[in-house]
Amino acid sequence: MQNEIIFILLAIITIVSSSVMIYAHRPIDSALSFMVSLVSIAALFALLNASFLFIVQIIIYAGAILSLIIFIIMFLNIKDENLPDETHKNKWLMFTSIIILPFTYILIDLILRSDIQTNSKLPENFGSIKDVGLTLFSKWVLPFELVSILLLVALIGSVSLAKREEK
Amino acid sequence: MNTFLILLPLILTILFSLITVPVLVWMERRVAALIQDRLGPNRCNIKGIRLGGLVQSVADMMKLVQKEEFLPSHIKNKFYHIIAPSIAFMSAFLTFMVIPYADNIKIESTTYYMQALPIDLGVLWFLAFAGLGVYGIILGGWASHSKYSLIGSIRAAAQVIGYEVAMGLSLVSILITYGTISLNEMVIYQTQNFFYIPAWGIFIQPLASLIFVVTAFAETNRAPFDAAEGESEIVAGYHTEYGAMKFGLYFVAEYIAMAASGALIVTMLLGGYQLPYLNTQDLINNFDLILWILIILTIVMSFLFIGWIRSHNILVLNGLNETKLYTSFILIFSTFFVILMSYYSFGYGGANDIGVMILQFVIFTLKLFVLHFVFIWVRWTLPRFRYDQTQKLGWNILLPLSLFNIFITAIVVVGVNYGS
Amino acid sequence: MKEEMTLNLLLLCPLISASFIFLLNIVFKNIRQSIYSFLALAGSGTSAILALYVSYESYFNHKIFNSLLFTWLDIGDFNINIALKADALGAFMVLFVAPVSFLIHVYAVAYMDGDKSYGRFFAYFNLFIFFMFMLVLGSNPIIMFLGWEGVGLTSYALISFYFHDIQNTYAGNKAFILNRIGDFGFLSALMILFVEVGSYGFSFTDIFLHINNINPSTLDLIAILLFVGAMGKSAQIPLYVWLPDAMAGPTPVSALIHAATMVTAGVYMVARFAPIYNMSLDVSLFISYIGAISALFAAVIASRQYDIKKILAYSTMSQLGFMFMALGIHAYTSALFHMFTHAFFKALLFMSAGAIIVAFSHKQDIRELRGLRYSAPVIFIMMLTATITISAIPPFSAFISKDSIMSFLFASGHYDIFILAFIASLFTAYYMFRMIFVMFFSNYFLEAKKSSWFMLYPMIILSLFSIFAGLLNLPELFTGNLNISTWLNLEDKPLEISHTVEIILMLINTIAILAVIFYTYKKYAYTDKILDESEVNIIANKFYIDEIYDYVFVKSLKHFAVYIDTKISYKLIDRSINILALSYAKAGRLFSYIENGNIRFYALYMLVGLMFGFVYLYVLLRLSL
Amino acid sequence: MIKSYMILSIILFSIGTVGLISRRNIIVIYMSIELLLNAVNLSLIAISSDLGDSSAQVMSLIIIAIAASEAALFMSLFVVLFRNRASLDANLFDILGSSK
Amino acid sequence: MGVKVVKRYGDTFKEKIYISAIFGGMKTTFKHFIKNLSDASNIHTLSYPEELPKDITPQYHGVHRLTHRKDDNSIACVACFMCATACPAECIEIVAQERDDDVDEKMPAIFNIDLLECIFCAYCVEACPCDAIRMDTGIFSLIGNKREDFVYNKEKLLSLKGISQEEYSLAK
Repeated sequence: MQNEIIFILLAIITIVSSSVMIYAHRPIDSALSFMVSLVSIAALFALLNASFLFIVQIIIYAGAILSLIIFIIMFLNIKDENLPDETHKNKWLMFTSIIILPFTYILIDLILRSDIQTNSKLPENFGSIKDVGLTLFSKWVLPFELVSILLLVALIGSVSLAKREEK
Repeated sequence: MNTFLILLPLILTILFSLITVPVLVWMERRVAALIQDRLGPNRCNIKGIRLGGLVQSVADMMKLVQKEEFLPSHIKNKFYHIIAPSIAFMSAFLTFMVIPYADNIKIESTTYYMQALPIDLGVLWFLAFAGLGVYGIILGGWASHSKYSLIGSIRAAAQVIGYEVAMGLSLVSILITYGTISLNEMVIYQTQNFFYIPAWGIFIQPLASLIFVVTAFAETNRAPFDAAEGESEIVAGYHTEYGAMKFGLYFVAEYIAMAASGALIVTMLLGGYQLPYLNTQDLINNFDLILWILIILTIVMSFLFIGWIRSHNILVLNGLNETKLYTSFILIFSTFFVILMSYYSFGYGGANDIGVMILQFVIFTLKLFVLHFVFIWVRWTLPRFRYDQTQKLGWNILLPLSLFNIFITAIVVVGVNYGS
Repeated sequence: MKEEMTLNLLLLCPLISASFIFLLNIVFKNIRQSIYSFLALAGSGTSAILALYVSYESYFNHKIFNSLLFTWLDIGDFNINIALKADALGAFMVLFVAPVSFLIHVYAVAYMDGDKSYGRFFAYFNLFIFFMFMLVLGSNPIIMFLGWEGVGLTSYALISFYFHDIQNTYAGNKAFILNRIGDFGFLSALMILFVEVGSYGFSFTDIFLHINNINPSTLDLIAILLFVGAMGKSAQIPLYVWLPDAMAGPTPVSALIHAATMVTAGVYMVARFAPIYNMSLDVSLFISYIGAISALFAAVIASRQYDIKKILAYSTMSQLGFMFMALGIHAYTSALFHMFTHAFFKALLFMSAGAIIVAFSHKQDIRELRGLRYSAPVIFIMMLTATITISAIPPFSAFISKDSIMSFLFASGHYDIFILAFIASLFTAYYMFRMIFVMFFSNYFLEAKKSSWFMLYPMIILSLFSIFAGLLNLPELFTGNLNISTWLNLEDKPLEISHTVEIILMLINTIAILAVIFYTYKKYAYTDKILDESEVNIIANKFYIDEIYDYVFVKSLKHFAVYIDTKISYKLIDRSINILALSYAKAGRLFSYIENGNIRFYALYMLVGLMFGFVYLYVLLRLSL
Repeated sequence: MIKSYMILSIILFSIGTVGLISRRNIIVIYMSIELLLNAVNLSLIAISSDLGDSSAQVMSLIIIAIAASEAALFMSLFVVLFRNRASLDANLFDILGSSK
Repeated sequence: MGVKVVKRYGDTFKEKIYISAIFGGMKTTFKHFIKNLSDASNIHTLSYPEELPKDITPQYHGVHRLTHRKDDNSIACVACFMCATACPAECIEIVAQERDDDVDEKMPAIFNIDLLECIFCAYCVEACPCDAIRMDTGIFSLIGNKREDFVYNKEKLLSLKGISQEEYSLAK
């Protein structure tokens, strides 16, 4: 019961902050509401016993990626005239929401109809760093290595992109 | 009792993060004064009781709380401006949640954890919330809408982001050595001996310890890495436009962050709540002996303290006689404790576990304050790094060094494991 | 030492030394030659010792060395291992490949002394040995093919070693391209083989176990394509033209690659695939004929050549022809044994030729190199030994091996091949002694530089080998016990010939060869008759084969290509593509209103499409429920 | 319980899609993409904790790592684009290559 | 012109890693700390309200005062506006008035100094031709509850005493 209440609270926070994120005009508002939704998603992870993913979500998403975004927003010193002129924003949002509605409806309907049984027996240490680490380094070594290469490539790529061209 | 034991770490966390701040401010001022051949604040008193100037900090806090709240009129993002210090404060506060103050105690087959959040994430939690703390600074500086604030906050953000990398990597080598990320298990690991040297992190991982301590200084924006508030160039950095309790929150947050870093350093590198050569079980088994040693030590220390204060109290104020008051206080206290402890040690109490817990907590606090002293000592010794030097040190020196250290550590650990 | 380690080391020693030499060569500019020499000799010497150990174990204890390096491909049930295997055949191959290459290394240390690309030479050399071992020791055709390509590559590098002369580069190109044609055959054969029996695994043992599943005509195709590969590598008609030109490389290269090791790869390959050839008899006979024609053809050409190295090159081709003859009639042991002895005496011949070239200031034409007997007596003895050996005069080693081939040829009943071989062997004696008599038996005297002992020691060792190596496989006739045959234990056709006939054959052979030598002596010794020979003769011009090739293949193809390019390609293909492109451009302009470059719009289109699909599927699903 | 997590994930995904398509601010577009990834992560972890198998957690860990590298690239792209056009309007960035 | 090559310091490895220098500095500060902690009597601090500074001389820029004439003890100022002109902070306000006691022609009717604006530069003292304004009162602490308390008028200024022997204006 306790879990359900927490879940509902977190779900409401997540949905509301995500909606604010896509609605807000200034990027800083978007970024901060996105941070709220990221943290509440992290809390949802914790609710699902995935404690390692919870902390990773906070460290990487909320701590690194979002702070990078905010850093960039500050760094670029975006003024109001630099923002795009979005006079038809509300129309667009309405239009896209109408298009996306059947998708949402159908998926929710399918999930409600499906007979997924809830499995309450979780193995010990589930979601702990050791468990996830063992899975990562036994079954998923290749993706792990590939991701490390990807990170390296992204690093080099971003450095070379952001470098000013020499005249 | 049980509820109290469960709530105790939480209470301790609050104590550590809030009550230590005035003490730290006092320490900072007095130590700075003594280092610079001054006396420091010693005048503020309540009926002649000055507690060595500690009352001054309380008075400062009172002043900050009572000050008029105002917002500079040019600030557009009022919400962010107000919320930024609280974010800094909250994240600094939350970092304290995983520090173990004492070993887990077992009473009637129930284990009580002396951590506010008994999760095995340990260090990662610290990293996560140390990272979130940047938001407060970034947001505050940005929302202040002032050049100095913006420069200060960008400096702080870049510095924290840069040093977090080196910190994480130096942590990795420490974690490889300990083989765990749970802080309590790290402390237990450090009770081992290593060629008659206690296996503290600072002895078995000297390079990583050095890097970690340096990055901890930088993460908390303490001197010599306080370019974010370099008053010679940018007035006061990110909190230039702040006043009253909003400034107070930043101020407190900085000290809490320092306290949290210190607690982490104590836990990871200085053996945590443990005494060298004595693990928890030894302490529990020989509690009587230790208790008597402690009582004797306490009494001796009290007399020394009284002697010192007699010769040292230069300025005499009106009101109560401080020396007499302290003396009588200490006498009453010692008598009470002698009675209480002899009651225990003669086998009436038998709550050795709790006694050891309290002892370990005291040890932890002592170590923490020694470390705080080091923080302050460093601040009043070293000049501030220039901003580019800060970045260069972080990226060009500490990062490669910590990578190198990981390499060495991995080789050694694999070698040792292979050998055994 | 464990057996895997032995084999791996045997393979990797040359590679390691090659890489070290490469590194040193790249990194340091001025480095002492002795370091390179030490590295090169250490690499090849270690592998030579290991090779001797391997063959010793294989010979006396019938031990088969195996080594699984790693699994290269692992797809479902099918996997290809990078594995090495030294069975009797492999051990036999390394028995002569490794020591001979070591000796040639020692020789090359002296030969290449003072060369400016000293390091590069030895790097290539060791790399070549590595690939050769890979070829010989591979446990499945794929590794063998890798080694095969590798020796081709390194031989290209070595032939055009003095690449500042464009002629040498052309020679290298020629070798490389002709080898590619052969390799294409080999590769196609492997592909077909893979399609047919690859599902059972692809090591040699697996292939030979399941060879009966292939239908005979496909097997014939495989056999012939494999032989195409062998033709290219072993310089048989019609893919032989590269071998004479390959003499452009330094002489140790010729000695190692074009006499002792690489060219024998074809023979080794046919012997390795013996089960296949045992089943397709027609192809075997074809091989035999090709071998016979090549042997005779090369011998005839060699009799009118003047360049020492060219003569030796043609003689190599001729000897390889002998081997293929034997292979064609399923006398594998004889072929391999001839290859064994051939490695020694041909290496010796090349080394003597090299020694002469060095001693007489890089002259190669025998008409200029006359009267060397007193100025270079050691070389003379060496060369004479080798020549007597190659001419199959008893009791030198080649006599035994060649005689075994002749006996088999006679016994197989293909008298036409036998006669061709007989004539070829007479020609062999003729051209070899022609060279000897012209160079050493004359009234002239040429001043010689002193040869380095580093050159002479390996030659002396090799001369001993070429005299006595025959003892290893003495036929029953001379109370021998055919040691090599029993060791290799290949699926030879049994020799059905009486001892009397065998003795008669030998006598006829020997007497005929002695007669030819006497005739040659009369003709060339102490005379200047060599100078009278005309150079416009069809034989002297190698039957114009190079020119014919050039005309038939290169020129005609070029004309055809030019025709297609100017006439057909322009009108038909370019025009039609232009029209197509134009219509695309028109259509593109239409679509560019939708495709406005904004990723949001693309996402929107995707979303709309996805939505229709979703709704459609959902309706279908609900209807079916 | 797992169904509600899935439904939440679907709703977040839809919100992300709406933001991705209907906004013109590239920073918001980028954050919408991140929201999509988060929605997927949420459902992955819900399933993982339902099945008691940590493979899905590893998957989302890898997704987070990919998101991090994506963030680095996006940030440098923002810097370059903003430097060239002085705007965050996604509609302006409709040509490949530089404007020169 | 000769070139003098100065040896650069800080190039050795020991100096470059800074650690020894850092610990050297920390040793110094720690020595001070211990010395002062164990014996505070050597610290030269003033317990200010009880102890007052003893080194105030006439040269000290304290609060201003206006001097009297030696002859008749009247105001020495002649309202020449020199001080007000020289004042960089423009804190002196003078209104002149004719003097009817035949001692001189003019005197100030109002002479106000706003000490909140004053920067204690003593330019007015330099500028004064008749030594009428001085800053030798030695008053270094100003206390007031209102802003008006810091505006010193003529009477207040005249009433202040200097700490030097020369009480009167030295001008002739």
